[in-house]
Amino acid sequence: MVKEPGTGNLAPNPEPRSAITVTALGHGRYRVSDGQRQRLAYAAGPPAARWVFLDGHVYVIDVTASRGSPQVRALHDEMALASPMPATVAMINAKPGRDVSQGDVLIMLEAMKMELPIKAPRDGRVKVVACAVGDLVQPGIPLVELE
Amino acid sequence: MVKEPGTGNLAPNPEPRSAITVTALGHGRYRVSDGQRQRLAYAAGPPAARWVFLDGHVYVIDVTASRGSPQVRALHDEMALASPMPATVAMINAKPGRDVSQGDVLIMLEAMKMELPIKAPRDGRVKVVACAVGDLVQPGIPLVELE
Amino acid sequence: MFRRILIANRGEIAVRVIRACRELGVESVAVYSDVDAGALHVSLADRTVRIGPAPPALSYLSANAVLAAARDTGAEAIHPGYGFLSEDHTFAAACAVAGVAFVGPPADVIARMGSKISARQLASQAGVSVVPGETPVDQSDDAVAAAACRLGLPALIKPSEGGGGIGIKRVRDAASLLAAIGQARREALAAFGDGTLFVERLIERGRHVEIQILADHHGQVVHLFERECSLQRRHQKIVEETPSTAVTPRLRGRMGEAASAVARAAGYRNAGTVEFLVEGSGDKALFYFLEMNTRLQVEHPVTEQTTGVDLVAAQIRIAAGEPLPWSQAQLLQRGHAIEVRLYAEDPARDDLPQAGPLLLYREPSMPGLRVDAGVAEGDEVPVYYDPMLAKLIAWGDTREDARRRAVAGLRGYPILGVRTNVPFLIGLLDHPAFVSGDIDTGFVDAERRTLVARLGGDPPPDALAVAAHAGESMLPDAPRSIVASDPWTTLRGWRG
Amino acid sequence: MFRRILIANRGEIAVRVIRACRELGVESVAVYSDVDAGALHVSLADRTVRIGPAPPALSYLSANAVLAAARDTGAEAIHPGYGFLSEDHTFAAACAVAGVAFVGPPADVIARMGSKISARQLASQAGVSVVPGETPVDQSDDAVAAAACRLGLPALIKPSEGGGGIGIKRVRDAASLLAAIGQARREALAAFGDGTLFVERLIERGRHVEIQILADHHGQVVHLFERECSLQRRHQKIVEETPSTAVTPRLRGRMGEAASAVARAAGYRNAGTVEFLVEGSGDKALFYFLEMNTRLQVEHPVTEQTTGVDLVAAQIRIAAGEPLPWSQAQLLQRGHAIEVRLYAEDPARDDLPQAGPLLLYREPSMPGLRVDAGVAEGDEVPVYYDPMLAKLIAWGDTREDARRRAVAGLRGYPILGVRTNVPFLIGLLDHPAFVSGDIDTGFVDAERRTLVARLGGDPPPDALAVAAHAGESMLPDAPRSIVASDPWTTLRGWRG
Repeated sequence: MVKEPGTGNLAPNPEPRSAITVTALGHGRYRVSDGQRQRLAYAAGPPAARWVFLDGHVYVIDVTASRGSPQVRALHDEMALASPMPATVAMINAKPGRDVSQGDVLIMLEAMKMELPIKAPRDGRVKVVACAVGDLVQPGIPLVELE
Repeated sequence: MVKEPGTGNLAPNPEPRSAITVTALGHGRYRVSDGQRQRLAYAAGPPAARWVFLDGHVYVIDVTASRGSPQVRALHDEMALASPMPATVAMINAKPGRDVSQGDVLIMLEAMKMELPIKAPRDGRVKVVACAVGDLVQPGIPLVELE
Repeated sequence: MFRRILIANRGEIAVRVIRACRELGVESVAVYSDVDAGALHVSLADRTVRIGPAPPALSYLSANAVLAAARDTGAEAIHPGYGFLSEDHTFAAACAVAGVAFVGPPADVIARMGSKISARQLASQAGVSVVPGETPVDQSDDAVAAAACRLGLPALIKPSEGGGGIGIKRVRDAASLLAAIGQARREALAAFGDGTLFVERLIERGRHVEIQILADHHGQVVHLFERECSLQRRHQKIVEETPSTAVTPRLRGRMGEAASAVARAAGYRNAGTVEFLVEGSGDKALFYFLEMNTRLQVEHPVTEQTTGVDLVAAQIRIAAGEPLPWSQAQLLQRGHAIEVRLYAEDPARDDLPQAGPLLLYREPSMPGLRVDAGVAEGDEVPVYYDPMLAKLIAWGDTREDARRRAVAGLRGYPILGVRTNVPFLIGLLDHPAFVSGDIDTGFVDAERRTLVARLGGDPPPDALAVAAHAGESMLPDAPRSIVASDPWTTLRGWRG
Repeated sequence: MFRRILIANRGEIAVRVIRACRELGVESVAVYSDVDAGALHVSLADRTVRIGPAPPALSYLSANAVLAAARDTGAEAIHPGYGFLSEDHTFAAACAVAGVAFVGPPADVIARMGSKISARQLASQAGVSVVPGETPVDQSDDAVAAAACRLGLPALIKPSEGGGGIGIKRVRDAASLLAAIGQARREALAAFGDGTLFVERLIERGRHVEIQILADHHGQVVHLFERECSLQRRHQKIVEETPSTAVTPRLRGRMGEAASAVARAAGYRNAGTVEFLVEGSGDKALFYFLEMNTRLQVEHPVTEQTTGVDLVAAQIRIAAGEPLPWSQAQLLQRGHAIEVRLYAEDPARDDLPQAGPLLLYREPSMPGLRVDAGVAEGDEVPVYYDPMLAKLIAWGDTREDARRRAVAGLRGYPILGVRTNVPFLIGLLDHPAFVSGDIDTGFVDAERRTLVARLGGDPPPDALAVAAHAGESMLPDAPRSIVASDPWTTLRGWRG
């Protein structure tokens, strides 16, 4: 997703010296500079899900993809449709082929004595439902796939 | 210097369960337990000069040697007879073959605008003097060797 | 003073108590479940005892396992922290039988204050107002609904036993009453094994203000002023501060006296907190007794930072029979303190608790900042327990100084590997309403959508550049000398 | 308020000022020499400027390089920290010419207080006693010796210019007088380029107590009580605390007034410290003006922790023209604070400064503890600068609480790769004389042998076991999951 140096410049500052410079400081610390101001950043994790901390915000970025935003979104999608922890499937509202709107509860999980709704992260059509009521599901594995 | 498990027991507590147990906690942290009480320890550095922090004390231990204490002492010797930093040799009081007493100033260095005396760490006889007045010496390299 | 104390808890509060023990020259005994064998509190204690498998009921909630551990290690006292066994009066009683000091009030006081009904009665008898409410004798859904209508809507439906915000429902109209009652009852049953419900008048734009109490075994009771805990999401506190922007000196005096009166009426001992709901503002504001928490609060550090009193050390000294060393007149508030709770949770997904590895975890360190944490880099956040990782407490000469310091602290608090509420907390502390101090218990839920919306969005170019660079240079534990010679990598931009 | 401030320093004090800037919403500009390109203060600042090679004279002491950096980055003010250019009146004057605010007093005040002669004159005129002493007009060795004999032995011989304990010699008998004068002159020449010597009566068992001052540009001067700095090794402070165990409330009032009088007489602005030597104890103790430090002190945090005042923020606000927000009556001391200075040095070898890599460096974090550090794990401690790595500041309700907390902090502060004085400091804080508060400026040097003796000895079995185990299991950056499954290794002992 990051092109070779010199192939373009979409950085916010239009001056030629506004290229972003990153310096590894060791132990997951990085210095990011636009030639004027600098900030500290932190990164960890595998290329397909690299975690970055910058100025109080956290991003999970797939750097294996050749292009930027779609991969980031797809990753968000997947994360949204998986359980964050081991849980039991209490109810399934999703059916393959059915249209759903952003915010619709697709699956209701139960864990830690609480109901955990898995909601549609965007409008779309259900492609696959990958669990059944009563299943013990593991974290990170998508339970529903949207088209 | 550490024997195979089961070959002896010189730990302070005479009970059979007083063997020392060390658990690596990651990132240089270790838990040391005598079966009853435990403490946190930290270690870093190469085998020939492994630094250990335990309860506010610091030890530098050579674990490549097959026996304990002499190697530890020898290492202290060497460190005592080296400059702790880049410095200039201002004066040499040591001569090969001459007897010295603990605390004798063998070499006077100058660094950071201060005089740094290199003193005999123990009674002994000077074997080698490895510097000359005016030399710029580097840290960690012994300037005098005792027999 | 005790020779050895067992800490019947985990996480940041176990770490906090272990450190207090060390400073007092008391040996600490940590207990742990199987998943916590490598946890920070286990590393820091002088002795450790495994008490069971991961599920709390089999370990941290097992009175038998904890008491056996105390017996086996010769612990003379047990500090329960908060949560788990801390408000279980049967456990306090069992400690007394076993001859181990319980660092908290006597069992009968815990029992009396643990029931909302008897606690409210006691407060009323001590001359302190309570929020209109009742536990209907007839617990059928219809009867509970009728009771709510009698008190007048809006109302709160909540489990008669319990805490932590679990099962509390806010009802504004009669149409949603029955559904709320059903849901509250199911959650109460699941969480506390008791579906008895309590209905209460909902005070709109009320503020949750609590008073810290200390009482020794020699008849002295002091209060340590208030904590403002109005910033809650679904009835769980996330930001606490002191002093409260809603409390005038006169109101503070009245509330402190009311809290002391409740503690005296209860025969209270050790540290406790009297929770009030404040309606209105100024010297004449009304305040209602809500409940008394018979243990240390999560948010105790803001009181420590402004009064200079070490509440955990005070708890231990009181339990050892020492008298309080200060009179009420000697206790003073200085400056302002704000605590934020850092949770492993995803604010973008209704605060779903998160579990996973702390790939990177670095605490900020700066003057005026305190971090009480229960985790270290490399730890695995388990799914079995409360997902609070740490608390960040900022002190400042003024509220704005403390607020800015808290924001600066959060901006320098990287936690990677699990989602946390750090970005959400920054947005909250920077919200104009928080900056002005104009908050109430409904604020977070009302502003949630706005605050969460700001968290979304694509990574900025800087973040993408770091991610890409990390991919090229992330040697395992690269020594600094290699890193320092690493040529600066220039990324000149990319296409969307 | 300024938009951007340049910090003309490095290490912990640069980090401290950068953090204060961030909290005030001011942009920070760090300057650095070549060896400091990867230093902590450079990482934390908003902007950075290289100002030269490693030797201080070519970088941090180069007024031209610093002023050029300020001009290039548009910095509106320069904070000099302590050391380096902080007490160079020509630099303060150059800042004024360049139109950049100097965060400190006016150049002429620095010049006047920088000379021991004129500072003593000013103090005397303000009605404050000074220690009998003089700078002999005839600076021949014999004349200086004669002056010392006139004052009466024991005496102190010290450079007329300078500080940091460099070149100060204590002379007890006439026989050693000439040797001491020669050594002091050589060291004064080498360090300050000026061999002029000052002789002073040596007050035996005197205590070094200093008073913190703040003065704004609107005529208000306040003092922030005392700091006890008697624990010095060869005239360099290593432990500081407040309140002083030697200062009674009445003495404190007298000393505070004297310090304020000196500041007023000097036309002082910004933060400064008036140093006194205290002879005797109780309300009637005598105190003598020693000198005034026209900058922030290393030990300023103990004042911050007990008064609640952020001295660095106050400095910046004063420099920006803001009035002091407190009157003298509003300033109060609370509790007790102790600071220890952590040096890369070898206590077993006359405190020789050490340089090298910080193979492992972990700061303790616990309530009541503050760490002001200038380094991070993996950093290389360079040979060019003061070897102070960090300061640990413990606050407690009582002196004993603070002392225990400081010891607990040091026991949890592992620094590996270079020798430090951490073990020495623990021994010092645990020394019965320190515990009882019975200390004077000669204490450390008198007890050095005993304290150092305790540091020696062979490693205990536990340390050997850790060293051996580390050898077997130290995978590069081993992930926690592997470590957690690492079977416990049992070492059953060894032969000596």
